[in-house]
Order: sequence, then C-alpha cells, then structure tokens
Amino acid sequence: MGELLNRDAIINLVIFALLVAVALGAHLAGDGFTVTLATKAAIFGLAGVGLNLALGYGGLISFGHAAFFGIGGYVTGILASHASSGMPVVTLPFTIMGSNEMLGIWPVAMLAGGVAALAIGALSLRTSGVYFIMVTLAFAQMLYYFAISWSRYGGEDGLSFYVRNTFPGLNTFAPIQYFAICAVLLALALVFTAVVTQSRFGLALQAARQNSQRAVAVGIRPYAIRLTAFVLSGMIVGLAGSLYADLNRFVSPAMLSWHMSGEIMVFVILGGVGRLCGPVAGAAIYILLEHVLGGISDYWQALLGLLLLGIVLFAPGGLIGIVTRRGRHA
Amino acid sequence: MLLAEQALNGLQYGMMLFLMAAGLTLVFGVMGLINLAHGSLYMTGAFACAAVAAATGSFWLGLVASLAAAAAAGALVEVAVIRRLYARDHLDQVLATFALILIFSEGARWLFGSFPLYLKLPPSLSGAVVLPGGLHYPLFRLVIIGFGAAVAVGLWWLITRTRLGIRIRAGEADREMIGALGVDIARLYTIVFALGAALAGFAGALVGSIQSVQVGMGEPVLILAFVVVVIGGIGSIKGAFVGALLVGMTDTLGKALLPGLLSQVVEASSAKTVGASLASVLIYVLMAVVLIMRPQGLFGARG
Amino acid sequence: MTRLLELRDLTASYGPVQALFGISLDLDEGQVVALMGRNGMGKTTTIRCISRLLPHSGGELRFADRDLASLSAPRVARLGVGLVPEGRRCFGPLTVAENLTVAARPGPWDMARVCALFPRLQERMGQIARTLSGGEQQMLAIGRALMTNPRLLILDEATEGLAPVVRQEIWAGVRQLKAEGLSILLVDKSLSEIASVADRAVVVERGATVWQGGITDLTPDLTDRYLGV
Amino acid sequence: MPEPKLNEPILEIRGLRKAFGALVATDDVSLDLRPGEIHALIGPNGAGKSTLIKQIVGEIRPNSGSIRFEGQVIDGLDAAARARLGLARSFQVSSVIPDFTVLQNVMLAVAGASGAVFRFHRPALSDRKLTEPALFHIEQAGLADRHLVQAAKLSHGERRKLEIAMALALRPRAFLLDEPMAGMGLEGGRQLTSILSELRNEAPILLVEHDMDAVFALADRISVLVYGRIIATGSVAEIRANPEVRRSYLGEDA
Amino acid sequence: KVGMITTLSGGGAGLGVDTRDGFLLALKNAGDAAKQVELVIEDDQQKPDVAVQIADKMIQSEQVDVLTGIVWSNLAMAVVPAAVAQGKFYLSTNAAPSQLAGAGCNPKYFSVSYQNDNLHEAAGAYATDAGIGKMFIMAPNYPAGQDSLSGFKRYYKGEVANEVYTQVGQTDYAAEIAQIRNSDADAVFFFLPGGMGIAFMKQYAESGVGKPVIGPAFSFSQDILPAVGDAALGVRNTAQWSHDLDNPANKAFVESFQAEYGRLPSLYAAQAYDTANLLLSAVAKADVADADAFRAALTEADFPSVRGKFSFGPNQHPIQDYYVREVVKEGDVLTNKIIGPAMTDHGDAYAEQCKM
Ligand SMILES: Nc1ncnc2c1ncn2[C@@H]1O[C@H](COP(=O)(O)OP(=O)(O)OP(=O)(O)O)[C@@H](O)[C@H]1O
Ligand SMILES: Nc1ncnc2c1ncn2[C@@H]1O[C@H](COP(=O)(O)OP(=O)(O)OP(=O)(O)O)[C@@H](O)[C@H]1O
Ligand SMILES: [Mg+2]
Ligand SMILES: [Mg+2]
Repeated sequence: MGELLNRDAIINLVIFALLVAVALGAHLAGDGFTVTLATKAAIFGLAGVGLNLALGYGGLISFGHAAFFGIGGYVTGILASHASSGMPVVTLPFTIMGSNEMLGIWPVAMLAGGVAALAIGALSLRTSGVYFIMVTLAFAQMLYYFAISWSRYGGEDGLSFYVRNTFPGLNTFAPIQYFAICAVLLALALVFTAVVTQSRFGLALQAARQNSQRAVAVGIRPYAIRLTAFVLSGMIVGLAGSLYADLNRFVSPAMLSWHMSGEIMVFVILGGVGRLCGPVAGAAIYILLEHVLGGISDYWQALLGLLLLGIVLFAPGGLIGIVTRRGRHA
Repeated sequence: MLLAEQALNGLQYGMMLFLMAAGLTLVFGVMGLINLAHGSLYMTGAFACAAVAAATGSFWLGLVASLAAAAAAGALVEVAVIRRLYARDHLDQVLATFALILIFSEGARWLFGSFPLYLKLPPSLSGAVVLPGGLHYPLFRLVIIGFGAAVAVGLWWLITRTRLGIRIRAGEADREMIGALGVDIARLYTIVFALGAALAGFAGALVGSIQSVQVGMGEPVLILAFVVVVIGGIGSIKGAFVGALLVGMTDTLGKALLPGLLSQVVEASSAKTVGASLASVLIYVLMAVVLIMRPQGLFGARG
Repeated sequence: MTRLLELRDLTASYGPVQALFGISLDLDEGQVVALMGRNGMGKTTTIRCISRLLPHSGGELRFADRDLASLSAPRVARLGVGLVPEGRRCFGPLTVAENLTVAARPGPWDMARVCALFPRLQERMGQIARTLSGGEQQMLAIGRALMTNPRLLILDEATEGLAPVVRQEIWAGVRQLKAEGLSILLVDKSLSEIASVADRAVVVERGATVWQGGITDLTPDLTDRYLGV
Repeated sequence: MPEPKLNEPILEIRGLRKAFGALVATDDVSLDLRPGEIHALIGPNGAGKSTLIKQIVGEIRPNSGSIRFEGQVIDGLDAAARARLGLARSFQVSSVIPDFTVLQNVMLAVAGASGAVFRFHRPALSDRKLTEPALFHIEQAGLADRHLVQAAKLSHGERRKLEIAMALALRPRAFLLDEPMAGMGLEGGRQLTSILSELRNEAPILLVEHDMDAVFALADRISVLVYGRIIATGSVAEIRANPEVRRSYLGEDA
Repeated sequence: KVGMITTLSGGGAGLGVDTRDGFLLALKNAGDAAKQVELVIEDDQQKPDVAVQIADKMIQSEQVDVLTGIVWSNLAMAVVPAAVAQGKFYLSTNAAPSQLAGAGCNPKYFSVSYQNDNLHEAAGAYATDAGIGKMFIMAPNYPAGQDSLSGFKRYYKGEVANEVYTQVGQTDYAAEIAQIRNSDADAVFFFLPGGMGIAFMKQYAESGVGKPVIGPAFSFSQDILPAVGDAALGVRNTAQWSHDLDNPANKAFVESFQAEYGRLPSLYAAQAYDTANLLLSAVAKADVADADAFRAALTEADFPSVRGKFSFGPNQHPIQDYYVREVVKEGDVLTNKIIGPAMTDHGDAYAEQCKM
C-alpha cells in the first residue's frame, strides 16, 4: 500500500507542477490570457477540491455547491463594492464596513460558506441518496432566485466592482501575481484535504459513506461526521467563490445556478472522484477543452460532450484513474 | 371565480408537470438511473413534432413523429451509452448524461438552427371552451389534463400490475440476480428506456405546442421533473402524480396569491417583487420541507 | 445416465486476482453432488462460473451437451440452471409474491407447491422481502429458484440461518426433489446431511479440485485434511 | 461508571414490545445477561430474535419497555452512543466497509470505540494505537494473513470472520452476536466456538444462533423465543428436554 | 481592431447569430472601406464569467481597440465597466442597462441600440395616445423587468389595473392569464424576452381572453415571430426600427441581408449593422489610437442609419424616433408593419444623471 500511496503522491505533485509550469511559461511568453485561464483552473480546482471532500470522500453528492461558491462570491462583491462606496454593509446590530483587502475578505467568505453549509447540511443530511442530491439543489435554487431578484446588489445583472481587491505586497491586477495567490491557496487546500482524509476523521467519513449502519455499530455518528465534512467543504468552496469573484471583478447569480453546481461536479468526476488532485486535473482539462474546442467550431459543446462521454464510458476512474490504471478507490 | 380558475390552472399545470415527469418516473424512479438527458429527449420530441408538422401540415402526424423519434433516440442512447452505466454509481450517470445534453442540444441547433420553431395547434384543439359555471378555459389544456391522467393510470398499471413492471423493479434491486434467474434484463431495459423516452418526447410535443420549441427547452423541465419525482418518492408512480399536482397547485396559487397577501402586510410596491420572488422559490421550499419531514418522499419506500 | 454438467480444469479471475486454478466436476442427470471446501477456497466462485455470472478464463464448461462459454447468464438460466445464491439476494423492494413470480416459468413448481413446502411464505405473501426475517428470506430464495422450474438446482449454503426444524424440512425437500429426478449441486457445511442425500462429492482447495468421488468414499481422513473437521 | 457487582445483570431488558403493523415481533420480552455467561437466544425463523437485538442496540425503537445496561437506563440513547458504552453487535448479514481492507475495517472499530473520531491531523494508518489492537483482533478471528485484502474481495465466510474481529475490537462490555456461525464452515465454526468460550470471560454474550451444536456446546443459559414471546429459559439440558421447544424448533435433531 | 463578444452557443444563440451576421454584412457591404477593420468574434455562451474572460483575453492578448456585440444586460454589466476602465471603446449593439446610461456613463461607452427602458417608454406613450384607460402590466422579476415596468409607467398616464412580476424562465402563464381575464384592464402590456414571450403569447391566444396586447419589440422580433405563430397577429409593439421603414439605407440593408442569409433581418441584426457602420464612419475620420479624436468622430454619428435619423444624446445614448408596429402576415411570413410613430426624438431618462 505504501508504494501505491507514493505513486499517488507523485501524480498529485506532477499535476500541480504542470499547472504552475503552464502559468509561468505563459507569463514568460507574455501571454496574459493563458495565465488567466490557469488561474481559472486553479480556482475551479479549489472549488472541486472542496466539493471532493464531501462528494468523493463523504459520498455526499451535493448538487448545490454553487450556493457556497456564490455566497463566497457575493460576500466578496458586496464587501468590495461597499469599500469603494464607503457605505457600511450593515449598521445593526453592529457596523460592518466594506473591505477591499483579500486577507479580510477571505475569512468572511469562508465563514459565510461554512455557516450556509451548516444550515443547508443540517437539514439536507436528514435525507440520503438521490433525495440528498435534490434537496441540496433545492437550497441552491432558493438562493439563486433570491439573488436574481435582490436588486440592491444588481439582481440578475450582477454586481461589478471594477478593480481587484488587494493583497499586501502584491499587485493583484498582474495576472501572474494573482495566479500565485490562487495557486498557494489551492496548495494549502490540497495539503489540508490530504491530511484530513487520512486522519481518523477521514477514516470515519469514508466508513460512513460506504456503510453507515456499520459505522453506527462501532460508535460513530454518521450525521455529525458528514455535517462536519459538509461544512469544511462549504468553506473551501466559499473561498474559491471569493477568488473567482476577484478574478472577474464581478459576481452574478450565474455563480449560484445549477449549471455551476453541475460544472464543479463535472470537474471532480472528470478528474477522478475521491482522488486528491482529481478536481484540479478535471478543472484544468475542462478549461483546456473548452478553450481548444471553442476554437474549432461553433458546435464545440457537442465535441466536449463526446469527449466527456468517452471518459465516463472507458475511464471510470476519471483522468487520474487512467494514469494510475486503477478504478475508483476509497 | 378567480380562485376556482386558479385552482383549475394549478391542476392543469400539475398534469402538465406529470406528463413531463412521466418518462422520468419510469427511468429514474423505477430503473434508478439518473438521466439528466431526459430534457433532451423531451426536446427531441418537440423538434420532431415541429419539423414533421411543418413538412406535412398535420399536427397529428407530428405527434406520432415525436413518439417515434424520441423512442428511437432513447433506444439508441440506451444501447450505446446508458447500458454501461446501470452498474455504476450515480455520479457516472450524472456525468455521462450531462455529456448527452451537450451533444443533443448542439445537435439540435446544428439541425434546426438557433431560432425557435413553430408548432401550431390544429383547429380542433385550439380555442377556449366554456365550462359549467361559466368558466372559459382553453380546450388544449383540458386535453393535457386528460392525457396526464391517462398516462398516470397506464404507468401505474404497467409498473405494479404487469410482470414487466415487477421485473424492472427486480432488476433495479439486483440486476445480476434477475439475470441469473433467466430474465434478459438488458433488452427489457432498452424497451423501458425507449418507452420513457417516448413519453418524454410526447410531452415535449404537447407542451412545446403551447410554449416554444427551441434548443434548451428541456433544461427547466428537467429540474421540475426531478422535483416532482423526488417529492412523490422515488419509484412511486402514485407519488409522482401527487407530487406533480402538489407542485402545480403550490406554484400557481403561490404566484396568484402571495403578492396580494404580502401587500397587506408590507408597503405595496416592494410587495409585488418580494411576493414574486417568494413565489418563485416556493416549489423548492415545498420540496425541502417535504424531504426534511419525510426523507424518502411522500410515497417512497426507504431511500 | 446422461451427463448434465461437466467442468474441466476451469480457471477464473476477479480482475487481476485469479480465484480458480482448475476445477473439475461431473454431475449426471438426477444426481445430487456436494461441493465442499474451506472458507474462501472457491466454491461460490465455481457456482458463479456455472451460472455465467463470472466469465471463466480457461477450461471447459458444459451443461446439457452445450458449451456455455458463449451464452449469457439469462440464457443459461433458461436452459434450466436454477440458482439459490449465497446470501439469499431476495429482491428487497418487491413483495414475497412478486419475488416468486418475477422469473417464474411454467412447469410442476408453482406458487401453490412452493407454499406447501414453506407455509411461512404463504403467511407473508404481501410483505416486502427486505423486512422478512433471515430464515424467511432463505425460504423465499429457494422458492424463487424452484419457480423457474430448473433442471439443475444449485444451492449455495441454502440452509444457512435456518432453524433446525426448517433445515430438516429443507433436507427433506431436497430428498424429495431428488426422488423426483431433479439434479442438485449443493454447498453446505452439514456433513451428516450431505452424506445422507448426496451421491458424489467434489472437494476444492485453493481454487482447484483436489478430490472427487462417491460420497461413501469420502473418508474421515479426507474431511479432516480438506475441511478441517 | 460504577463497576457492577458480580452476578448483577450487565444487560437487563424489561417488558419490551415492538409491533410492525398488526405483527407483534417482540411481545413483552424480559431477559437479562449476566457477567461471564453466554446466553443463547434461539427460536424459529421470524420469531423476532434479530428484531430484539436491533432494539437493544438502538437501531429500532421499541413501542414500550425498557433496557438497562450496566445499571444505566439507555432507552434515550442513540445507536452510536450505545455502541460507545460498550454494546457490540454483529450483523446477521455481514455488514462491513467494502472498500476498506480488513485492517482498516478493524481499525475503524478501534477508533470508534475510543470515541475520538474527530481527529483531523494524525494519519490514521500509521497510528499504532489503532493498528496494533486491530492486528491482534484480526489474528484472533483467524484472518491473520488476509489483513490487507479489501473486504469486498473476501469470501462469504471470511467476511463473517471480519464481522467477529470488528466486534472484538470494540472491547465491549457485552456482545450481541446475531448468527455468528452462519457461513463459517466446519473449521471456522470450530475456531469460533473456542473464541467465544474464551470471550465470555471478557464480556458476556447474547448469542443468537441456529447452529445447535454450537449452542449446546457454548450456552450457559438458553432462552427460546417464539412469535415474539419467550416461552422458556433454562440450562441446555432443560431446554433440550422441553417438549414444546422440541416441537416448535429443534425437531427430531436434538 | 474590433472584438465581438456575443452569444453563439446554447439556447440564446439566435440573438447572437443575428448580431454577428448584421455586423459582418455591414463590413461586407462597405467593401474596401472595411479593410482597416480587423474583427475577432468569440462566443460568450451567455455566461457573464465567460464574457469577462473573453474580454480580458481580447484586451490583454489580442489588444483590440473596440469591443462590441454583447446581447444581454447582465453580461454587459460584467464586461463594460472594466473594459472602458482599461481604455477600450465599447459600442453596444443591444444591451444598454440604466446604470451605464446614468451615473455609470463613460466617454468610451456608446449605445447604438437604445437605452433599455426606451421601448417600454414608447409603449407607455403609445398606450396613452391610444387612450387606453386601464392597463395590466407584467414583466419577469429581475432588474430589467422592474426597469421595464417603471419605463412603461413613466409615459403611461392611465391607470395601472394590476402590476405582476413573473418568474424568470417561467413557461406557463395560466395563472397570470386568469388574473388578466378577471381584471378590469382594457389592455395588457408585457415584457417577456425569449421563450417566455413565445409561451405567453401562445397561451394567451388559446385562452380566448382577447384583450389587446402591447409590448416591446423583443417578443415580436423577426427571429421569434415564426415560433409565436398566428397568436401574434395584430399585436402592437414598439421599436426604433422595422424592416419596412422607408429609407434608402434600410432598403439596402433588408435586401442584402435577405440575399446573404435567406431570412428577414431582426432588430438585433439591424442594430449590429448600424453599429458597424458607425464604427466605419469613425474609422474613416480618426485613428483609434487618438482616443479623443475617435470619440469625437463617433459622437457625430455620421453614418447612414437604417433607422433614418440617428444622433447621440449627452450620455452617448441614441436620440431617435420610436414606432408602433403591428404584427401582420405577408404571404406566409409573419412580420411587422409600422402603423405610426410612438415617440419622436426621444432620448432617455438617465441622461441628466450622467456627468461627463
Ligand atoms: N468479488 C471478488 N473480488 C476479488 N476476489 C474475490 C471476490 N469474491 C471472492 N474472491 C476471492 O476468491 C476466493 C474464493 O472465494 P469464494 O467466494 O469462491 O469462496 P467460497 O469457497 O465460496 O468460501 P465461503 O465458504 O467462505 O463462502 C477467495 O479467496 C476470495 O477472497
Ligand atoms: N420492518 C419490518 N416491517 C414488517 N415486518 C417486519 C419488519 N422487520 C421484521 N419484520 C417481521 O418481524 C418478524 C421477526 O423478524 P426477525 O428478523 O426479528 O426474525 P428472527 O427471529 O431474527 O428470524 P431469523 O432467525 O430467520 O433471522 C418476521 O416475521 C419479520 O418478517
Ligand atoms: Mg461461498
Ligand atoms: Mg434474524
């Protein structure tokens, strides 16, 4: 087993290094846009890593993670827009001012994502299987429709905040520097996931996924375990949402839509469910395909569909599964 | 009077939802396959109907074409793709059928272009009739109610009263075992999937003729259909039926009554928009409440 | 007597892991053959191959003068192989009645006869199989296989979890089936019962046939060596 | 928790009742389990034995009646809490974590029993507090050379052994074993018989079993459950001699 | 160098395709004069985030000077502010949200279409002129919908019988139609873009309610009419353009469009056609590199508009005439016919908030 673990570790390192190399190479070649694409891949990868914690390790097939992504994004957008207008976000019961400091925004975005995940998870986890998929979707849809009609922050039109938030010592507007921020956060999330999933908690989480009756019989409460994983997952995805808002300097209800949930899910499945770097590989490939195929034809989505289909049918372990030549694992 | 009409509307909307969800109930509820491409089959039926109706001038031929085209597409998809997915977990099904959506949508756009198509009701089905009590009501909507009820009864009978239905459910419980007992479940599933597809296509044609026939028309339907099936309880035809009516009623009455109710409490101008926002999330609230109270849906066996 | 089932040096694998290394087994029409061996030696795997639930990778597999290698599981079942699998595997969401009818084929076994064999099932006809007691499920699994009116009945630990009285009934049933001319392949741990009903025994060890012969030739030193008794 | 006095029951069931619709599966059952004993629970299929175990471990709620465990009323506790108090059960139909190896399965039981599953940093696989006891119990259950095999790839009998290893790993105050002999094979059954007769010194066992050889060899006391009611409790000899039990359960065998 | 970001895939692709085709047609018709213009086109999939990234790419990698083509307001809000902040010109072929007309106006941002409220205002003005006493008004519950109803009310002097907000993406309107039937309104005004409008019109026609309907051109534009079918016949709708507008530029446009693509042009095609011609007129007069001169050249709006007269107001939004059209059948083809003016030389309500 140790040997295999090592091989997995190497693959994980290679994937991450590839992403960084692409961004650096593009930067040196003066191709800012490719750096932006790599940044997008890193951010979506981060969202996927977050979802993977719930979905891959916990078996919680959430079709509503766009909710946390969007919440992270809106927190960022709202704080940033208040920072530029100088108006406080709320005055009662205490005053919260806007902020355009990433270091200030991130914790709020994660907290908001976590709180939302706590609320949604606490209710949704009463159900299981397909019902869980649908309840999580329902909660995300509620937020989506709410955001569409919430005219104070742009409603369907979304909320634009023109300039990227700041990070001490860096020029966040330079694509490569912003990429660096995202890549470091992604790396931290990967390390965090790796540690957590191998801990006792990770063992219990995976056990609860596969056979909760058995988990109960050895004294583990699956509900508490799952809820914890769901909240951690929501926090990571919230952070990703914040980064994504900053990438575009814009948030809109599209971040909360079921398409977004579906896409995050696709990254995870594409890369390989329950594999550490799977979502990163999945997001990177998806963006690459979208980009390459988009240049080939107007009907590129059909090509993308065919490719995805090929992967599901012939490489059930996702992309990483192809590399390791193994099916899905725990 | 208005309330009566709205109640009738709710009933009719529910029936329409059931018609849209019927094929899904079969494939998702009974066979246990998450088929996101259900909306694509629905779209296929609508396009086939529109194309054939335009070519021949006959709505009825179009309806036949919708059944045939969707069933054929369904059978093809089952044999080429879905068949390999039964044994996989839900995630693979999600990804594969998501891919199918992309292929179907772009394929339809390639064949029919990006502009919505036209489906016209034949004169014998159009216009409004006067119901007892003096209510004017569109004839076609009454027809939809009739179709919905007929499909509900037919499906219920098929699933619970025929050996085909028992075998499908057995296959869903333990596919390998039913094969070991001599039932060729693969062919059975192809048939059932094609049947589900045909129902979807049929619904697409009917609903398309009072809405619009265009690329992407299947997506909102898809989510609604899932909501309906899940509220009712997976695997239960009765549940899907009740779920559809419940969702139809909730949505219609919510839209009709909430803004008015709210404007009695809060100041009028924002009441309209707030009320409308609430109405639009109402069915999701309904679903969440139902599932939190009864985690296996209204009529579901256990999850 | 005609040869009904014949396995010659059968090999099979689960993915990369080989589980069968050479199983040979003969069963004549009307015979009862016991397949014996310790836990994990390949009894169930052999049965899965016969039912074509697991493709074999080498050797020969014939049933009723046909090579089964190219046939699907449902085809083999329709040729007359009735399986009572290890662990029952009743269709949980279906009722008892539905479980019995789902794969029924015409023949001497029908609902009435199965109920006569297991009165307990008669009482629980409308109950969802998932909620049956373990023993009730076992009866249901046997009844379900009988309803397909097989030529060869395969019982993989079919008396597991049954109360002694019921177990005796099942053995009585097996003897009755045998008397009616049904061929039976069975796996069980009760040596005394096997001795009383089986004609032949096949002993497997680490996925290979190590002994096969008449049941009377199965001496205590053999059972000691291969079954750990 | 106060140490229970010798011979005071560890587990005490009083007036338990559970109905599924019209069917009364547990009908006013009272039963106890004393230190150091193996108390066998036998009865026809569908008598309500598994249902009774499920009520004791908290998987299903009785309609009425009460359960005391080591002097404490546990009616309000959920299944996980009861397991952590020291009620270990094995399942009639093997229930293991399919993707885990044998070792991981047993480690899970060790971790669960310790109550400390909310640990996020230390890698579990190299945590000797988990691996050492786990390996010990695997050995005990007779699976020694199979500890790195995925549970899904075990044969039926091996999985039954894993089930036992997990119960052992919980280091419980009482065992509730639902047909542990089933599927064990002759050799495995013999091994298990000797494991169980040792085990009773660690914690008493409520043993549901249809294998009468094992029951008669092991049991200190036997209770017979028929249609949800206990119709007799007594020593092996008493039960074997009971005509009612012979008729409804044992048959001509005994 | 011009970058066009528009919707070419997915459900909303029809509008983007017409935008692209109209624009390309203008370049083609211009012949050599268009040589100076290099056009790159990208699909935004109707997703704001994709649009932003394409804009980034066009600005960073491809170094375009002018951006154009976005169909949807929410995408425009995502792209335009950042693009003009980076010194690029943006010429809108369609979307023109109020934020960009008022306080958020920018010297580099021009709307060649209208301001979003305009068509609704024109409908309001028409309803007043036509002497309709009570109106039932309806729009989806999102900012553009809310703007549309306030735009309508701005110029409607009669009484609003009921104001209803529907769900975005709603496809069944039985409940609203029942409300219309039971209200004492004399006519209905609705703004329901895309498939929503098609569904509403068909269901309304089936319902037999029969109250006259007024709407902005979107639900009756040439790309959608075939799908609505005869249900649209007789509906009055407001627009700043129609294919039967009588001026030479328009005649040439409609003819060449039909010749090139084999279908009637829609409003979006016309707007894009005008946008391209505006651009060409400015390119002929000034170098893009000289932003001030280029802007001045754009402001003159010295091009033959298919709408006849066309000029820019102080916030660089059009001042133009709006017409009432009626849906008619010409042979087998449903199309619009102008029946009269709704407003003349109309600007927009936000111009005074614009400080430029
Ligand atoms: N699904 C599987 N994947 C991989 N290996 C398997 C699988 N099922 C069984 N095996 C292996 O194949 C070998 C034979 O197993 P089999 O189930 O045939 O044994 P058995 O003789 O029936 O034992 P038992 O008496 O315990 O039921 C065992 O070593 C087991 O570990
Ligand atoms: N959820 C349920 N709904 C309805 N009936 C049930 C349910 N669970 C169990 N039963 C019934 O209750 C009775 C007792 O079942 P139980 O599983 O306790 O029997 P058992 O004594 O363990 O039998 P066995 O020895 O065969 O395992 C059976 O008749 C069973 O069918
Ligand atoms: Mg076996
Ligand atoms: Mg039991």
